[in-house]
Parts: sequence; C-alpha cells; structure tokens
Amino acid sequence: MNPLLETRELRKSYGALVVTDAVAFDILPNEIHALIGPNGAGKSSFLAQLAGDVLSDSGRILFEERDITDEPAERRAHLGIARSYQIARLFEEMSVRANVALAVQACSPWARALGRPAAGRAELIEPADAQLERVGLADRARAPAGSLAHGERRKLELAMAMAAKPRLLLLDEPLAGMGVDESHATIALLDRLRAECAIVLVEHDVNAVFGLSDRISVLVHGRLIASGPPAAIRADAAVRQAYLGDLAQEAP
Amino acid sequence: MTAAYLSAQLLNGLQLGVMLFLLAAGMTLIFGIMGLINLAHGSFYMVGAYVAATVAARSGSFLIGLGAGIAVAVVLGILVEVTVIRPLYRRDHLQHVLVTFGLILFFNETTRVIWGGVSPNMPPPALLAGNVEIMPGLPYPAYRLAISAVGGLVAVGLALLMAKTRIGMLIRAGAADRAMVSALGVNIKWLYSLIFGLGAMLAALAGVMAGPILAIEVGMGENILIQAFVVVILGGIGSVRGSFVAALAVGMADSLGRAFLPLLLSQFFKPTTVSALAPAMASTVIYVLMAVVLLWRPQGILVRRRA
Amino acid sequence: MRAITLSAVLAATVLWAAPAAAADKIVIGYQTTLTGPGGIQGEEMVNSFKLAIEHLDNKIGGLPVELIVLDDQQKPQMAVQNARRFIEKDKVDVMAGLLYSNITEAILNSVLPSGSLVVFAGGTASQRAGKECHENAIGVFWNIDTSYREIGTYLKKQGVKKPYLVALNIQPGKDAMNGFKLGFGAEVAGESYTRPDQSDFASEITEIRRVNPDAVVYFIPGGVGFAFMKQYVQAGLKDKLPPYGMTVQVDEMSFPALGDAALGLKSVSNWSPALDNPSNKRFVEGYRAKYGRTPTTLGAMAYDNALLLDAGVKAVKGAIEDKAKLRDALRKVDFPSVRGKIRIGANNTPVQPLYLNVVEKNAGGALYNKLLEQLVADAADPHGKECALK
Amino acid sequence: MIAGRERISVLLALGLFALVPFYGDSFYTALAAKMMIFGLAALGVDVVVGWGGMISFGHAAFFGLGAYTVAVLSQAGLGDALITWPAAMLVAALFAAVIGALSLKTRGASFIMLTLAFAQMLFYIVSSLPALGSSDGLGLAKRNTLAGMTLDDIRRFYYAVLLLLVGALALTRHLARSPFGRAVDGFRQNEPRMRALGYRADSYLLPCFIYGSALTGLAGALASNQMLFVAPDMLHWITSGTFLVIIVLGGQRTLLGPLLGAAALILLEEVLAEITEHWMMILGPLLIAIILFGSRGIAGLLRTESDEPTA
Repeated sequence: MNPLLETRELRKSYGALVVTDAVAFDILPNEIHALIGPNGAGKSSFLAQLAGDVLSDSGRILFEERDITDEPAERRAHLGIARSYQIARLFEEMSVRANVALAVQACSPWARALGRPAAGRAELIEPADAQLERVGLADRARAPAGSLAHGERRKLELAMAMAAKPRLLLLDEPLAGMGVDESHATIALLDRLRAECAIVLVEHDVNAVFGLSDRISVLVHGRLIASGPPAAIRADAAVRQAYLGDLAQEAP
Repeated sequence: MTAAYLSAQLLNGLQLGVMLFLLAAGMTLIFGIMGLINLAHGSFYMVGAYVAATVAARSGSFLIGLGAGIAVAVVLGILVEVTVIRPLYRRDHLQHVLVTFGLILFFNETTRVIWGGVSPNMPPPALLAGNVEIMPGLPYPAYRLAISAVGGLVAVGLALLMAKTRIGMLIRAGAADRAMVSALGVNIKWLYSLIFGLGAMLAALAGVMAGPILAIEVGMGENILIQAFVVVILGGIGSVRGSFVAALAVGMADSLGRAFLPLLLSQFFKPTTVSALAPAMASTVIYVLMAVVLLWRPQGILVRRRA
Repeated sequence: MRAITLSAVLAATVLWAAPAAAADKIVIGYQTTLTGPGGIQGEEMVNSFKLAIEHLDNKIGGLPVELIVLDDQQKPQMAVQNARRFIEKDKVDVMAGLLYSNITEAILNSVLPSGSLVVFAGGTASQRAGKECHENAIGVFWNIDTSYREIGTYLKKQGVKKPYLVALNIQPGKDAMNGFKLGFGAEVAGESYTRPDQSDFASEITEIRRVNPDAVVYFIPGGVGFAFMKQYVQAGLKDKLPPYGMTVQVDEMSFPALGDAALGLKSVSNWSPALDNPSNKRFVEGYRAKYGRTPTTLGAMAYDNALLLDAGVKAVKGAIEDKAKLRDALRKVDFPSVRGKIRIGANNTPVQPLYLNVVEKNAGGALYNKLLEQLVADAADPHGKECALK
Repeated sequence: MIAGRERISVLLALGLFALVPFYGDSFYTALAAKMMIFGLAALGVDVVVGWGGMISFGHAAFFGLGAYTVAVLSQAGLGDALITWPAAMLVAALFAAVIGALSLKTRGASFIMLTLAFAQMLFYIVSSLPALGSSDGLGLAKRNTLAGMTLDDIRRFYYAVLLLLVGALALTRHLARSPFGRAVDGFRQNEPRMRALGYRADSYLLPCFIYGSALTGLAGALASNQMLFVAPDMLHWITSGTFLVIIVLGGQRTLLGPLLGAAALILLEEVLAEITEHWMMILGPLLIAIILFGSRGIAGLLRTESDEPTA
C-alpha cells in the first residue's frame, strides 16, 4: 500500500537550534501513527511542518504522492490535512457551534459565503452539530468558546479538525487536560475515527498511545531514533535507553 | 553634472539618512521589543529642539542646550512610559495608535501654550558655522558634516551597546523573544522604561541637531515621523542595523530623487510638464521604494526570513 | 439650482418691499486660523481687526458691532462648517478675516452661491482675481502674483540675467513664480518646487550652487520657510545671492525664528509700518502700545478689512440689509487705508502701491524692515482682464 | 453578533436622526448630516479595522478619493449622483484593491504603517497635481442631482445621506452575519487557525478591505457634496486618525458605534472649542483616558449582558 503521506530528509532549524533533522516518516491510509518523544524533541514542530504552519528548510513532504513541501497551510487543508493544536486555538468570541460551523464552511466555495446569515444555514449547522455530538459537546453548543473548560477546549479542537472531513488528521496532545471519563470517551472516538482517516498522534498518555497506535515513531532532539509497531518499540533498547526510561517514571 | 555636484547630493542624502536613523533606531527598538507603536515619538524630537533652543539662547552655549534638551526629553519619555504607555503593552495596536495620537495632540498644544507659537531661533555652534571645502569647488556647511559624524558615532555606539553590554544582550534577547527575557528573571518593566528613555534620547538628539537647520515649530515631529516609519518597516521591525541601512537608503532616495528627477524628466517632457510632475514624483520616491522592497522582502531588508 | 433661484427671488421681493432703513447692529463673522502653525498669525489678524473696531469707537459705519470669531483650524472642512454656522445660525451680515488661500477658496466656493458677502484679508488663488472673480467676494489682501511680478520687474531693472526660483509646491507658490516670470519677461535659470512638509533643502541649495544664478527668488512661507532661510544662510549664499521674496516671510513674526539670518534680506510688501498716513500711525502705535511689538502686514490687512467695512457701511448709511447696495458701496468706496492710496479694482482685488524693504537693525539692536523705495504706485492683479465684473 | 436589543437601539438612533430636520434649523441639520457622513466613513473603517482586524491608518485616502472623484466628474459636467456616487465607490475600491493587496502582504505594525504610507503618498500626489487643484483643492459649482432631482435643499440632501447610511448599515449587517462575515471575524480572532482550516486570507481580508474602503469612498462623495469643496487635507493622515478615534469612541464591531462616535466627536469638538482655544490640550488626555479606562465605546455601554454571541 502506498503511504498517504511521507517525508524525506525533512529539516527545520531556528538559527543554531535544529528542531527536526532529516526526518523520514510515513503514514498509511487509515493508520494511527503515534509520535512520541521527550519534551522539546520537536514533535509539535514536526506537526507544524506537516500542516504547513511552518515551512521546512529542506527535504520533501509528499501527500498522496504529490509534493506539498511548498504549499501553504490553507492549500494543504483543502487537500485533506487537518490539525488540532497543543494549546487550543479557538475563536474565543464565537459560540462553540460557530467555531465548528466555520470549520465546515471552509470546505464550501467562496461565492456561497455572501448570502444568508451563517447562523441560519442548515448546511453549516447540521454537520457542525453532528461533530459536536461525536465529541460530546452538544450541550455546550451555544456557549462562547472562551468560556470552555480545558478538556472541553480539546474536544472542540477535535470537532473542528474532524469537521473538514480530512483524510489525514494531525492531533497534538488531544487528551491533555481531560478527566479520566473524558479521556476514555475520546480514545474510543479516535479508535472509531480510524475508519475515516489516518491520524498522526502526538500524545503523552503512554497507555493511550500504545493502545491506539498501529505504529509508533520516537523523536529525540529532532531525529527519529526508532519506528515500528508498539511491541517492537516497547522492546527497542535504544528507545528504552533514550526515552522510555524517564517516561516510565512519568506515566501514571 | 560634475563630481562635486554628485558628491554634494550624496552628502545631503547621508545627512538626511542619519537624522532619520536617530528617530528610527528608537522606534524600531520600541516596536520590536515592546511591540508598541509610538506615534508620539516625534514629540520627543520636538521637545528636545524647543528646550535646547531656549536653554542655548539663555546660556549662550549650544552644548548646554543640547544637554538640557536631551535630559528633558529622557525624563519626559520615562514619565510618559510609566504613566500612559505601561498599561498599553497588553492592549492591541489600535489602542497604541490612538493613545499616542492623543499624546501628540497634547504635546503639540502644550508646546504651543508654553512657547506661544513663535519659532525659537537656534544658531549652530560658532565653531561649525562656516563652510568646509571638502573638494575643490565643493564648499559644504560644516554643521551638516558634523550631523553626519555625530549620527555615525551614535550608530557605532549603539552597535557596541547592543553587542558588548549586558543591557544590549537583554535588548537583543527581548527583540527575539519577549517571554524569554522575563523568564531570565530580568525586571522587564525596568528594561522597557530604559528602552523608551533611550528612544526619547535619540529622538531628542536628532531634534536638537535639527534645530539650527530646520524650523523649530509645533508639529515638526510628525513630518519626519512618517519617513522614520518607512525606515523602520524597510529595515525590519526590531533591527537597528536594518534601520541604519534603510535610513541611508531613504535619505539617499529622497535627496537624489529631488535632485535628479527633474533633470531626468526634462529629457522627455516640456518644462511646464516637468515642473508639475517632478515634485509629485519626488515626494513619492520613498513610498515607491518601500512598496518595492516590501514586495521583494516583506520582512525587511536585513532581517532573514522567518517562517 | 431651482430652490436657490426661487429663494433669491423671494428674498429680493421682501427687500423691495421693505424701505432701506438703518439696521440696529452689524453682525460680523470673523474666521481665521487660530490653532496650528498659523495660529500666531491668525491671532495678530484678530487683534488688529479688534483694534480697528476699538479705534472706530466700537462701531462699524456707525452701527454697534457683534463680532463672532471662529477658528478654521487650517482645515477647509472646518472652515466651511464655520461659514455655514455664520450664515445659518448667527445670520451674519458679512464675513471677514481668512488667512490661507486654500481655506479662502473652500469658503468662497461654498458660500458665494448662497449670496453671502465676504470681505476678506487673506490670500486667494490667482483665478479669483481673474476668470473666477465674484462680485460678493471682495479682497483687501496683498497679492502674491502682483508682488512677485514687481520683484521680477525690479530684478530685470537691476540687470539680473539668470534668476533661480524656489517655491513651495502649492498653488500660491506657483502663482508667485508665474507672477515673477510675467514681470521678469525672460527665461529663468531654473526653478524648483518643494513639497510642503519638506524641511531639508540641502538638495535644492546644492542645485542652486550648480546652476550658479545671479539672483534667487523664493516663496516659502511659514516654518519650512525659516528652515530654508537658515540653511541658505549656513550654506554661505546669503551675502553672495540675497534671496528676494515677500515681506511676510521676513517680518516681526519670523525674526524670533530667523535671528540674524534675516539681516539684509530684501523683500516686497504692500505695506510698511513706516508709511506716513494717519490711519497707519494710529494702527502701528496702537498695536505697539497694546501688544508690545510692531505689527506685520497680516495685521495691517486685518485693520484695513475693518476700515473698508466701516467706510462701506457709512456709505449706505447703515442700511446693511440691502446686500447688493452694501456690496456696491464696498467695491467703490474710498477708504482711509493704512497702505495710503488704494482702491478696490473692478475684479474685486486691490490696486495698491508696492514697496521694497530691507531687514536692518535699529539703534536698540532689534531687527526691523526698513522701507527702501516704492516700486509701483498702483499695482493691479495681472489676471484682472479675465474677470467679467465691471 | 448583532442581537435583538441592539437592533432596537439602531432603529431608535436612526429614527432620531430622521427627525432632526423637523426640529433643527438648517445649521443643525447640516451638522447632523456631517455626523452621518463621518459615521458612514467610520463604518467603512470599522468594517476593516473592527471586523477584519486590519488596522488601516490610511482610510483618509479612500475618503479623499471618493470626494475628488465627485469633484472631477462634476467639472467634467457629470452631476448625477446615480453616476458620481457609484463612481466614487468604484475609484475607492480600485485603489483599495491595489493598496490592500500590497499591504496585506504584512500584518500588525507593518500593515498599519504601510496603509499610512500609501495614503500619504496619495496625499502628496493629490496636493501637487495641478489638474486636481494642487494644495488648494477643487470647488464644486453645485450639488449633484439625484436622478434629476436637485439636492440643493439641505433637507433633501440630508435624507439622501440618511437613506444611504441606512442602506450601508443594512448591507454591513447582512455581510457581518453571512458566512463571509463570519470568516472575516475568524481571521480577526485567529488567523493561523483560519489558515489551518483551509481559508485563504486574500479571499476574505482583501474583499473586506475593499468593501470597507468603498463605504468610506461613498462618504467622501457625500462630504464633497455637502461642503461643495474638496481639499487634500481630506487625505491627510490626521483624517485617518480621526476615523480611528471615532470607531474606538463609538465602539468597534457595533453597527451603531461609528455613527455614535462621529456624533460624539463632532459635539465634543464644538463644546471644547467653546471652552478654550487650546481645546486639543483637553481632547488629547480625554482620548487617552477613554481608551485606557473604558475601551468598549459608547455603543458598548448601551449593550447589555443578554447580547451574548449567538450561534
């Protein structure tokens, strides 16, 4: 099977600080591929490079065998890449529903944007509500996004990312700040999402990562030091040495 | 067209550029580090000139006037920073623009009340009053040369301050990453006041030096301010070196544009057309320069592209 | 236009019906620039206008005066709003004052169609004296074109061959230089027009050196003018090539800014404090006594503004309700101008003498303009022949 | 973002304005017309600054361009508002397209300075072109006619202005609520997120900039008709600053804000100028205090808790 997305020799640095170094990474359709590593390993930077928020210094990114290295973020979104952020980036002054509706609307053509009020459009509201239902935020639809609790903000991020019906979802710590019940529900949701799209998952919750992922890659100081199925990663000596040692202590 | 004429026009451009640099240097630091748009920066230029002219006339010494002008501007600058500007850092750009717009109205009208609308006179120091023959057939006012020299010295001084001192290190760090400086445990409030005072000092220095050649009048800060903004944008926000290069470029473009556009146009058009067209075109030269540079490098001349 | 025509007809009928009786007072709407860089000049105008009314026993043409003074802030929009207020709220009988030509233009454009009478002391665009002259707009100002025309004539007589012109790139600047060319009548060595916010003239001064003219004529009023003069003096050109201009650029208002840089500058004016006539004596002495310095041309124009109004109202015996009669009287009346013998020309601009002055120091070491000679006794605006008024 | 209670206050305010000619004499009518014209100009600025989050410090350029368009057409003998007013909007829009496209290559402070610089550039060009009357400006022989009907009577002109203001408010309200307006609001609140969702900034911010500029251009056309005069100072940066003061004074992103802000500023100037010739010494600190201590503006004060964002 051809990979949905792959990177070749991807590199990014800020002055002397190299954040991703010659990263070769790929993800198959409908695969959940987790990216783990210690803080500051460059995981979020790597996601930003994939999403186009940050342009890479060198190397290539291929999406469905098409070179998107120099495409801006909005082009990549249209091609089917959506992302959520580590620190939730919401439209704080809008309602929860309007946030998701805005994500739905991104897929519809510009010319249709001038007519009736957004708030009365079923073609925006219904898909938005469906996503809110999926993440369990339906009862908060009318609340301003700025008033949400931490876990709820994560869910809203997820709903917005899913609203675009992406083929590749880039999730940056979707479980952070969630309670146990919320976490379980979200993990179950991600598991089901596998049927719709591929997911690159950056997450600190080790149990969730090992439980959900088809493959896991380990990023340390901007370099991929290992990549493989969960069992192989668990057994990898280098990973244990470099990373899992201190992660094991952190894990609950 | 002689070499002497060309050199004279280049010197004119240099001197204008140096004046712009003195204003732009402070503005770019205030922009870059505090994220503050300060329209009232020109007010320090004006206050410096007024105070210096008055003190110089009373004391009979240009240098005492210079010192007084700068001192008053710095004190005023820090006072303004502490009282009005400090609550603004967390606000948006629009509020910066409006509050400093309000400051301009206040400073201009207060100056008018204090000095009564009369432009004070400020002769150059006697030592620099004459002309220097820098080339055969090219006499040039000594005072203007002195301005360029002082501006150059200030540029070097600023470069040393930035490169060699702890304050310079903090300023550079602040320009790159505001949060980091406070994380280092530096008293950010103190640093901001200091930078604002430094900006006011440079602006006042420019104002005092302009005193003997320009009219000291209410509103003198605003005209040069807009040109200085162009410099800041061209040089890249937060970059003192960029500002220096951009200031010289703008100074040259403006002076040479005024000198050579009429000559150039007269090759193609009738004199009446030239006299109608040339001033309009000459006054837009620096804005065209800005638009071109911006299309080519939106982040400024010297600043490297950051994604 | 129909509404206006109709109301004009109505107004005329009403006036026809009413006998021309003397009004009980005259309301004057006085507008000039009181804030901004021109504020100090406007202040002198208001002071002089008030001084004249004081000298006329607080009456204009025998009528008690209600004077309303407004500040145009040197903004055309504000000026028009003020003019509206004069007409519609204060119901003034006549508008007076005005300083900057662009402001005057804005006001004349907006109030003349409604039949208002404006007797003003400030500058206008040159076409106001020519094809855009209007019977209801009467100027008592100096005249830029005419002044520079006389500079041209004078320099020609002095044997100047290649003069260089520097002017602000605004309409009065162009009017000035066109006036000069008219009087000089020959090719000039070069000219440059500088933008109004430009205060560094190094480039132009270098150009002057390159061209190497035998005279320099400039029109750069206000603060930038001071800047030009200081830089010109510093370049060491003043003694070799004294620049010629109008006295309003080198008078008591500019001396504080220019200092000794002004010494020796020659300029043309339509008035001098030294003129020997009773009105002028009263004005200059009164102003010195009250404000502690010699007035400038602007003050003189404002003072004359009041004197003309006084004479006009007297001529119609206080019957100021009949605007047309008052206007005709103002256009023809002989008034005791501080300028000596002047009259309002058919194009509603003054026909007046022009003088050459030079800045010198008096016994006390203070700068003043010394009257050198009268250049011409009856200078009329060159555009007058394009005016259709009789 | 425009809730029911606000709709009532909008209608109330417009109703009050509609009554002015019945109670005020022609001077006050003209003053109220000026408030509406500046309100309309500021509405255009609010569309760009308030809704789009693009702080334009150069809207005086569009105001002036609209005004000059009317003056130039009037000199060419074209005096019908049905031609000249749309032409003014078109000219403003064309310039806005170019200035906006260039300026939108940057954000933040650079954007502010770029719009300022372009406006100053136009200011210098206009004030030195003899065809445009140079620094003296141009006079209009008479007001435009509206489909053959004269507007010389201030009341008639007043109602024409009121009608256009109502139209502009209605259209702006409609656009603000449309998906397009929502997207523009999204860009103001969080541009990177919008791009990650797949929105192109140029497709939303530039049209928003152009629309707002066209409104300001229309206001310029009306201003030239009221004053019967156009002058370069309409394009000066101080005018741009005044527009910003108006929207902040009145309250951003509120339909009524620009109109209230314009009314307040014009009244404030009148009142302060009565008190002292040095009224700017009061206005400056007053402005600073208003922004430092009460930034929601006049319309913000009218707003109540129930006006929450609606979905």
